Amino acid sequence: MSVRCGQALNTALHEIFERDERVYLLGEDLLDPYGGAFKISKGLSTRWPDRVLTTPVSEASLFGVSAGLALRGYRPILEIMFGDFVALGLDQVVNGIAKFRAMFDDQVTVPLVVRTPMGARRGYGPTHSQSLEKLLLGVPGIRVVAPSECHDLGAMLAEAVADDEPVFFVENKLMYGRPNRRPVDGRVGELACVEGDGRYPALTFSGNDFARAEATLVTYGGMLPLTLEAATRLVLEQEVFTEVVALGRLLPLDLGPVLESVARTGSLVTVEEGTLTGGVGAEIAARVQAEAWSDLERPVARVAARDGIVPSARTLEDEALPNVDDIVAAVAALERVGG
Amino acid sequence: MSVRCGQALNTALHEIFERDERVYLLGEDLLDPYGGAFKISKGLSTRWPDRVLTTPVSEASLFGVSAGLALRGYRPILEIMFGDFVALGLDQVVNGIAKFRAMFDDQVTVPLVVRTPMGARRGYGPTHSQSLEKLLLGVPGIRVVAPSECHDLGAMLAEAVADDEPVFFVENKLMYGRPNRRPVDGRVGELACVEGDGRYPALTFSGNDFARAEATLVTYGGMLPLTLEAATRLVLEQEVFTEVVALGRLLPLDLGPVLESVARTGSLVTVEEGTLTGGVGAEIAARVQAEAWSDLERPVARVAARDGIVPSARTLEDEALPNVDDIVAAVAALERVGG
Amino acid sequence: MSGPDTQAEARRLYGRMTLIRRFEETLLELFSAGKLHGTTHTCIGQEADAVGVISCLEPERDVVVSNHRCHGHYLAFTDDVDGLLREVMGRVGGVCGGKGGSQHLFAGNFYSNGVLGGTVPVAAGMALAERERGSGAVVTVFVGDGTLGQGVVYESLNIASLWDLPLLVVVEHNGYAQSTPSRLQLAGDVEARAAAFGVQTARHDTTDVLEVRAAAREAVEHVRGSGRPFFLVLDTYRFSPHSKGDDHRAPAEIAERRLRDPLTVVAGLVDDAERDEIAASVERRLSEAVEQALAAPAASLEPVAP
Amino acid sequence: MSGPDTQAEARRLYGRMTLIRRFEETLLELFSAGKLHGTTHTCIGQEADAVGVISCLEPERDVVVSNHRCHGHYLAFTDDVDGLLREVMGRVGGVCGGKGGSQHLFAGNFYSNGVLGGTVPVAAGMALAERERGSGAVVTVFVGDGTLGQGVVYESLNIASLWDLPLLVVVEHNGYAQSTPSRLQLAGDVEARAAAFGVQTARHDTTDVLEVRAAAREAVEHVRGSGRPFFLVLDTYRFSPHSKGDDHRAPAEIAERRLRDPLTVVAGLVDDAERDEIAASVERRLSEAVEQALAAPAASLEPVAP
Ligand SMILES: Cc1ncc(C[n+]2csc(CCOP(=O)(O)OP(=O)(O)O)c2C)c(N)n1
Ligand SMILES: Cc1ncc(C[n+]2csc(CCOP(=O)(O)OP(=O)(O)O)c2C)c(N)n1
Ligand SMILES: [Mg+2]
Ligand SMILES: [Mg+2]
Repeated sequence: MSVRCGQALNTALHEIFERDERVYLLGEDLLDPYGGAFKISKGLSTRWPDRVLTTPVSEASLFGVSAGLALRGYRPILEIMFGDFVALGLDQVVNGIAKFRAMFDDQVTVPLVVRTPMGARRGYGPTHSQSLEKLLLGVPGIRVVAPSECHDLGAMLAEAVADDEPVFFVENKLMYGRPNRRPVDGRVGELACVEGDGRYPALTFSGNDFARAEATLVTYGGMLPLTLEAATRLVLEQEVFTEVVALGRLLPLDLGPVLESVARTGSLVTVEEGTLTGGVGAEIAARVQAEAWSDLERPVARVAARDGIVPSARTLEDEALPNVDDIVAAVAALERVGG
Repeated sequence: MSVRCGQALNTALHEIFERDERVYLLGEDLLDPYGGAFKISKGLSTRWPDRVLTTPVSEASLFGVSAGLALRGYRPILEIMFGDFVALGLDQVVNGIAKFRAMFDDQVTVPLVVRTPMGARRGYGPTHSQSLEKLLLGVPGIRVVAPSECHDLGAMLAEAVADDEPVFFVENKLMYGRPNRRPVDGRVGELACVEGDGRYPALTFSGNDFARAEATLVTYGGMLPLTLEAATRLVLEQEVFTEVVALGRLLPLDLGPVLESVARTGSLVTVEEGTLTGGVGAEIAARVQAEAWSDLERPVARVAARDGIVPSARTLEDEALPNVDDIVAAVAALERVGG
Repeated sequence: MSGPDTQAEARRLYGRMTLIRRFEETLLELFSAGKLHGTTHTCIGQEADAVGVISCLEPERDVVVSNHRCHGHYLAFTDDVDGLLREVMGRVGGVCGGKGGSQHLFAGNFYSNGVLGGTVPVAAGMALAERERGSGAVVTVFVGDGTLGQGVVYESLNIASLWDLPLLVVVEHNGYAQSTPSRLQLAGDVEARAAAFGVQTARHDTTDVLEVRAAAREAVEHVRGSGRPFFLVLDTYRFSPHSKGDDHRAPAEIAERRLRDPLTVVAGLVDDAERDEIAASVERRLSEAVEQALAAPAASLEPVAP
Repeated sequence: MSGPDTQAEARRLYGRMTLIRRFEETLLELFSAGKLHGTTHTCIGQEADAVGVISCLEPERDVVVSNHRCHGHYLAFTDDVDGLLREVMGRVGGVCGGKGGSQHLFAGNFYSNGVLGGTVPVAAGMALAERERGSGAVVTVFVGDGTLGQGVVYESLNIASLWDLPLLVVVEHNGYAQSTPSRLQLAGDVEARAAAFGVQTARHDTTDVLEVRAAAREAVEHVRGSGRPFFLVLDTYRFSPHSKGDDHRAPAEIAERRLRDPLTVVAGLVDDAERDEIAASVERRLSEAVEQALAAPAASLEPVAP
């Protein structure tokens, strides 16, 4: 039985701390026994009391403090308790962290990692449930990494810490409690799974060993299990095979695996939990239609949250967010356009 | 001779202040004789000393203060001196202003206007030259309006102030000094110009009275004059006719005029000054390929700034930003794909 | 300090505090029973703040802006048990239709938001609105000690002082931000942080609702009279966990603070019969509310017939 | 206060101030002549701050973080006339290759950024790095009085105090933020704003570089010795406009402050011959630098042979 994703991240943090004494952790409520609001930082403050700094509730400043540490040779990890609070630090990100290296003519680097949980489905309401990574895609000079439960979470976190660029490491609240389902012998359960090369690789899944499929679904993070479930349902209910790509990195966006899959399937559906407009799917769709025009048999379709808040009541939250039915419906609707 | 855009905005502010005493202006350095860093607020503090509040340098708080005023029945206009500093207020925007109406179940409105100049080409360097409106597209619950020099600036600003939703009114630094070239008898200079209906209308330009054109160029704000110049050069140098759409509102995005034009031309190029990835063009491309798939003869192409900083030195700034040549080249390149 | 007026008052305030206490205990029970979803932050132990301060306000005119720990403020200000319970439970009839949930409430002159600090400038803007309108209203914003970590609080104190805004900032200083004790998040002196901006301050270490009320009355009178801001620090303690579980504070520390439970402190002014009567009526009210809420349909986007 | 050591020192400091003054006057001339593009903020009148404070620092070890008005700090710290001039002019050889321009400088242990306030937490983080490394370095961040409007300054003071960071915050209080006088942007007491966080403070109303130096030495020693932050307020005045034009301050006010020009104040300690020599050498240096900069190619993305 695989470990849970939260546990995998926690273990990775311990290993990273052991390996590199330039690594520091900053954030709210980090000290043991609490170990961070989602417990991902448990045990670190006990083992490395000097390198784990529990902070005041001062997100804007914490982004700057982390940047200062990074500019002077350390490798800080900043834990932002809820991804929604990244908004408090965006001046530091947009006008500092993302620019220092370029505007100081490549003479400095800012190797910091911001770890933060995004996502909804826990009834936390409009200000604690967003998927704001979409806003970060428009900020050149940073990396945005967003592992799914099938990614090698520990390796990716270690890669982020070793990265010389500032990295947003976007976690997902529900993922923490789910098993880290790594491919074994090229399979995750029934599915064939191909992992890309290099850092922050994408994963490509197929239910029929990459025999003919009718569409590619591209997603990331917490939407992967829903997308895989939709893919399974499409097979069982409609005998429609799809390929599913789970991106590892959203910025810079490497669409290689998506383009390869689209070359096979001719159709693409993007799936994300954040709101539709200005989302990750928009950039993917814009690129894929430009780069794979002749492969596409129909327009790229997007599945995302309704443009609006994530309401608190479960029934309303469910209505606002994309679910398995929505994905299945989007694939089914492909038949009806283009081709 | 038409008035300059800066003057038109200033006149409009005076009229708006005269008409509605719920309108207040907040921002830095607003008092006469200074009248705001770009002078758009000149004369207001003399005429309405109690309704013009020059503020400390506290952008984050000012967004909140404006929201409070708006929630309690006033119609504040917040002048943010440089669009880059919007980043300081994004918590207020994302987690408050954009959500209050929806999360309080439609029982309140937040009728505030944020006026701010975006854009480069003045050598102000990386932190004073950005086009950050792209980040706002991903925030449901606000409107983003971005007039060009051919729009009815006064009317649009008045519409923004009368709007019950929070509006970002994105101005452009270079536009302030240029004439407000309104269509007269359906023409702007040599070009036919059709203005849409309703609030924040789009403008559609044609160099051959909407006879056959080979591509649609969609842009907004400060890129309109460059796009029109490119369109002219395409006619003169290559006998290629295009239609140019200048959007009035970026969020919610109404692509009606773009889709109509694409139905005629079969091709679309998006043009914006901000950086490419996660830009306005991404959302436009994603929608247009979905909604006008059968009209499109080739993929939507995007012209935008290089993903990176806007450097300070003029030569470097020029290299980073999209210019007339880039637009011409993008249209010329259309020939080579799809079709 | 214990004439008949004070006693009647004490009874009223005690009743309000009891309602809040039992409301929140009920919420925690519903959570444990799996009948609630989402999150909640109870103010169990801090009820004297909400009740004492808000008893000095005029709900028709004054404005309250609250934070994540807002149930007590909301009930003290509106007495709307059903609207709040259904909101937290995500049922039809919730005061924000289930959109906001526990942390994002609006009704009349009451607003809350769950992101810390950002409420303070919003309250300052509301105070500006009320000043301009000449309503004489006081805008009260409740924050916790941890929220003093947010810079926007100081930006707003500066603005409130510069512009003479009728803003009352109440700091409920319960010694913790989530799991983090004050000494790890607050340097220097809390009152001095506001005084530095020329804002009048006071600090009271009390869980006696009558003392809170007296302190708040002075503060409210100062704001209403001078039109200037006031910064009122109330030292208090929460007995319950930060949210639903996960409390690592020393049991002895909690036990010691329970000796100053606001319900016990003021109980001497309420006689046994009254106390029983209050308890009974609160239980009745809550059990009816819960029963009806559980029977109500889940919140829905479709408008509901009134 | 005027032994031979002091005189030698005064000469050195006077020379540095003269260089900064003439450098910036030259920039304004180049702007007027259309040979410069972009923006600039000169510190003409404030040179004693940059020179006095930075004379107490060790450039190999200590770190300086500056703001939009950074030329004086940069020159005092690095003496790099060519790198700065070419940077501002967008020529090959600019210290940031023309990418940063006037407000965004980096060299060695010097950093600046043009967005107000955000520099302070970055400096705090650097101070944390230096503390952890045990370098004994002091990180000095220069801000203006207007920047005290930014909440992140207070967040960072709190953190610096809580965590014992070797951070020196120097407030150059020139009475204005752009066009706005202090009374419209600062309520209460400036020193108290830092003292409230348990940060040691001092304030000096002087344009005498030797006095600034003495005050800074105390501050730097405090930071280096105790490892704790210090908040040093220096009252000063800028003679030049905020940026390039648009100065609406009363000419009489400026004239009065010119009587306290830091170059005049300290001039008594430098004899005429020395003054002439300094002036001549500064002019030589600057005119060569300008000539070479004007002859240099425009900045380019292509790497340039060294
Ligand atoms: C900006 C922001 N950061 C972090 C949080 C998460 N959070 C919720 S409550 C809390 C502690 C707040 O402490 P305090 O202000 O003292 O209020 P208390 O909970 O003690 O009533 C934190 C950190 C938040 N809601 N908003
Ligand atoms: C966050 C932010 N807001 C506004 C500005 C525009 N601006 C540049 S300098 C300045 C005034 C700063 O005043 P002060 O801090 O006193 O420094 P001084 O210019 O007097 O040296 C302003 C408002 C900015 N650069 N950054
Ligand atoms: Mg607290
Ligand atoms: Mg100043």
